[in-house]
Amino acid sequence: MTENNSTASHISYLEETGGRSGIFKWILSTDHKRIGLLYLYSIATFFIVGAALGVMMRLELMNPGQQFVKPSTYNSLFTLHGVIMIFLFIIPGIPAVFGNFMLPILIGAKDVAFPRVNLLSWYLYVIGAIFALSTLVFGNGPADTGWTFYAPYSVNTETNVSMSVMAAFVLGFSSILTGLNFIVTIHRMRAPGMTWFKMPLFAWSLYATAWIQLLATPVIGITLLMIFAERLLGVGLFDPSLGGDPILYQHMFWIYSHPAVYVMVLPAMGVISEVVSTFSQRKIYGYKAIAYSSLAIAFIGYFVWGHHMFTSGMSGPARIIFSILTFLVAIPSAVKVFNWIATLYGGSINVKAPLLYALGFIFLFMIGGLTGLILGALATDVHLHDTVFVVGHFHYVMFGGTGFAFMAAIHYWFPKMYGINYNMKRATSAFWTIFFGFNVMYFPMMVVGVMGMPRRYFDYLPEFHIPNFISTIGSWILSVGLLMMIGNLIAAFRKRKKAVDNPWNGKTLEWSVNTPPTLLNFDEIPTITKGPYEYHEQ
Amino acid sequence: MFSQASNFVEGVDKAFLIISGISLVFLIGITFAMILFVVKFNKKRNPVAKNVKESRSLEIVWTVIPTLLVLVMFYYGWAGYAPMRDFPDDAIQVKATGRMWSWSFEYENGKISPTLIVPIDKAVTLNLYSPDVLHSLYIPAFRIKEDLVPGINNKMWFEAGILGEYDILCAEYCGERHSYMLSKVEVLTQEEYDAWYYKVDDNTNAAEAGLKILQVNGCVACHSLDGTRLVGPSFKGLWYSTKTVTTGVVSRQVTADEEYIKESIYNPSKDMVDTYPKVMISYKESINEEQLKQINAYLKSIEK
Amino acid sequence: MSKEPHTNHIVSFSNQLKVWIALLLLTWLTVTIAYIDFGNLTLSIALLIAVVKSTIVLAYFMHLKFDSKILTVFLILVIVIFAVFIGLTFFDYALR
Amino acid sequence: MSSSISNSAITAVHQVDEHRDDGASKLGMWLFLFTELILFGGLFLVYSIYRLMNPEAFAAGSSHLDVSIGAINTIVLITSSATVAISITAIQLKRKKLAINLLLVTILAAAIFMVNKYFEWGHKFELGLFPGGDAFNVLEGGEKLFYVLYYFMTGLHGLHVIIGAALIGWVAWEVKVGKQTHDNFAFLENAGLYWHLVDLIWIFLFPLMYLIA
Repeated sequence: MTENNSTASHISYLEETGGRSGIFKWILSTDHKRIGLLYLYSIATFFIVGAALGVMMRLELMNPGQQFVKPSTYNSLFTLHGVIMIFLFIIPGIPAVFGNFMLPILIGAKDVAFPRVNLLSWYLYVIGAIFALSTLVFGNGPADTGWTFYAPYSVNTETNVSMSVMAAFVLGFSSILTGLNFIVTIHRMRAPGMTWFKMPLFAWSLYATAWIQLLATPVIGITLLMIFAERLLGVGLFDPSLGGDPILYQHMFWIYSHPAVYVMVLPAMGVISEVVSTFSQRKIYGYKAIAYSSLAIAFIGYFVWGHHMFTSGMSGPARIIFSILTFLVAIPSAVKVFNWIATLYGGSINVKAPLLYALGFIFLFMIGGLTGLILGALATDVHLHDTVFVVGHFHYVMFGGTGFAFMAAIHYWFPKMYGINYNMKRATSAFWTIFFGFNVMYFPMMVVGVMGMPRRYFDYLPEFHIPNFISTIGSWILSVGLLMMIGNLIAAFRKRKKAVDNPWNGKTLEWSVNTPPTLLNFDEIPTITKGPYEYHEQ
Repeated sequence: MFSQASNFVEGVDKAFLIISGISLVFLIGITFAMILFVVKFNKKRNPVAKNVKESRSLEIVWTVIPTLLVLVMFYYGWAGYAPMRDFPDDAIQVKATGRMWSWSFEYENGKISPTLIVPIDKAVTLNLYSPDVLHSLYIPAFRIKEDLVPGINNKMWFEAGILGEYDILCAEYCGERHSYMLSKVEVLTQEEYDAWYYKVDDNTNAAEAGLKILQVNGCVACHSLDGTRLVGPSFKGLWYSTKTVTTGVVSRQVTADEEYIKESIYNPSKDMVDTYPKVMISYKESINEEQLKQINAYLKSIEK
Repeated sequence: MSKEPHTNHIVSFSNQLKVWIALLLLTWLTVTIAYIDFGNLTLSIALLIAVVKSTIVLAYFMHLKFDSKILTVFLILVIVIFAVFIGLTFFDYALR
Repeated sequence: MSSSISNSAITAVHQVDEHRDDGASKLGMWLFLFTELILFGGLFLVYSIYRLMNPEAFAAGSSHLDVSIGAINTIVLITSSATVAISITAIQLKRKKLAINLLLVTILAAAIFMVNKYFEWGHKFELGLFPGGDAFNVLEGGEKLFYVLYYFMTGLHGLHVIIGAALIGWVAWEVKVGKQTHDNFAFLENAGLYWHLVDLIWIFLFPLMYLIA
């Protein structure tokens, strides 16, 4: 791979062992790119595990009545599915993999500000993951509370909730350190001339995300610590029989977990901005509007947590305030969508897999966002809260949104990261299978939710059968699509078709460095004079 | 155009239609534009990208219009919701208890029923009570839902408009048999309702009365009557059977006699049969000594 | 690199001692006042003194007064967000 | 900043830049302190809500705490904060010996604080005022919450005191062996920031726990 560049002396980060061999050149490396790949492999593994659990749940729900697992097993299944997908896949997902890999290159730096802290955060991630999975073996089985760990059930149940909340606690710490690292990196390590408004939008979105990670995560940390103490020492902070208030737990939980939704989706929006611009060969439309809307979403995201609690017994005025704030947070997201569409206008659009995933993102995220409006309105939320509709909405935003952005990102940056190309035709057909399967799987959930089927149901009334059945079929199609995609990417390593430095004719800095990048990314730190998307200068 | 099953259906469904209508227009419009641009400005047709000038006014327009639209949506959401919180004074008061994993409804005259029985066109307020964990009383046909939070006195109300039976479901995850925590609302005419409400229960047959107590207290949600194993041991064949229980850490043999059954109801986690989960709460508040006797009579009647 | 939040400002010994004495005086004040009954204001006064004390610690001991302003801006952001947490939660509890 | 990746076999282009950026480490430290503030902030949120719901019970609970121990501990912590701050002045003025002594005084203060805490908690435990204890079990809900929060908040704070003291000890050693000098004292400064945070939190804990009776 060294000789694919004009200067043969460039040694890519993949060949740079740092004097270590075997696995040590990975798990002891503080190179942000290797750490990004460490995250990629671990996150992909947990995604597959989580998806398998999801498929099992769909199998159980295919027909009414008990299919193949016990109710208690099913309850552990959806809890584990939630914990894995939320804490091990979607929250770290894009920032830890692509943020780590690309952020320093995008702003013209050699590495993040604290490389060793960066490696530490990966270790914390692994420890958290081990905690989460150890519940399969230790204690009375995995938690059966749902990923929300609502008190007082989470305090009373006999399953191993303590270990699961400790897992989430450690993972929160990992997330905080990543965010901290990114903020300092962006403040201190930008190349000369790389002013704030010359930064690519992905960097902007990571910056906004990092602030949420930093300032929201400690709240869940302390909340879960309280649950832990309550279970271990019987101190009763949320247990009503000891004077506590379960609704306060919900406040605390959502003070973190709503902003966390933006931790999941903001970096995804950053990826989409990059991909849409590159594949339209156009300067992104409304650069500043998108940059500011990232910050706006991050900030208003702290104000809306109460919309998860409209039926919890919260005071009437609080419900109204939270509803109206929820509608306001929709606006910056809408502005982003309009800007992406406007970027396509007049472009020279190269329809390749990354763009397909990005357009898929826009479509599915819109459905997710618009169904979010239905849930944000008080009257309709009373009906739909805690039904399968919410599950459908959530998966449209998180899987259709962030999941698709993740796949867009991997297809976009794969040649740069590994210096090899994947098969574009297969990537395209995998996309269509995933897109089709996704809608077959999740749209019926909206329907059955409107019909009134509550979520977290092991069994259901006969009238809910048909949508559930279709949804299960969809889960198979989706699984096939995902396997096609993963298989195609793995096959690229066998074929080893060399990639050029700038396959998509992108203008951001990562396309100007070697493929794959060298250890220090740049021979010499560049001096930046142009904006990130200057396609129209000639 | 809207169902009249309850007085809230119209407000909720109207909000739903308006919000999803506006949303659909946007979804279709944007998707159409997206596809159109991808086709029209395809690399093959348009090899060189145009440098489109950004328009400040366009940015303002597409910020302001969604803002106005979401405020409209908020308004309809609020309008459909406000009456739900506007409790009438003359409503029938019912205490709705949700526990792992059954419902019961207690009326002002002390009558208790496992289903919710209400007269048509009459306001009913449900005072929600949970002795254990969170539940949520959900009647999809009426478009209403409110959580039962232990320690907090939530309530909800409605006025049913069509005779018939509707599902009650638990919408807040509450453990193993969450999805089986079901009941019904029965909407009756005023006459039928009165007849039911004022009917004095015949308690001459102790065993029958015992069965009724087991039903209204939701015992049968976990303890089957036919020998099937649910969450707890079945009632069938329980009477004077021998059980191995663990008290603290000590294991011992007991006979399921009157004393043991009383202890199991009042202080369930003390002597546990090992193979069952420790989930039952004490029923000391809701089952008195007299009722215990009736329960015993019933258990005796299904001895074998 | 961009602007330096790190300064080599030296706070003199005598100033440090003054700050220390001020903090001790405020501690004495807060304890003394606690025994006077101001009704509902008692807690507010105690918190007000705590805010003054912490501002002094932040400004002098933690050098915020001499460091780059960006740190102060961030700190204010953190306080605002924390105030949002408290404020919106009180919207629920105070109005139930 | 690429830390210590060794790459002897490689061309000069890959030579690691041993650039030191004290500003970055200070910013990083502050960001970390923000997370600590929010962490305790969550507890203060719980405290304020439960106090709003049970004002009398909280006052009653508070009246059983010993104000003099709280006040002494406040003075101890403020003094230790001052000694850390002064030690930075000392090292800037190249008075190494003084800096080390001041840091040792800080650690001593931390020890005094923890000993006080030990007696305070120990006394409560003797009275059975701990979750599950006899005197605790007969309390009404609100007062139970007060004690639980008291243990939880002061306990977590105590943990921070221990960590902070360990950190100060490490710094003192670095000063002694000459790793922290008058023009390179970022670690001392950051450890000091952490210690001031411990003080800062106590400044709020003290009135909220001891003085609201």
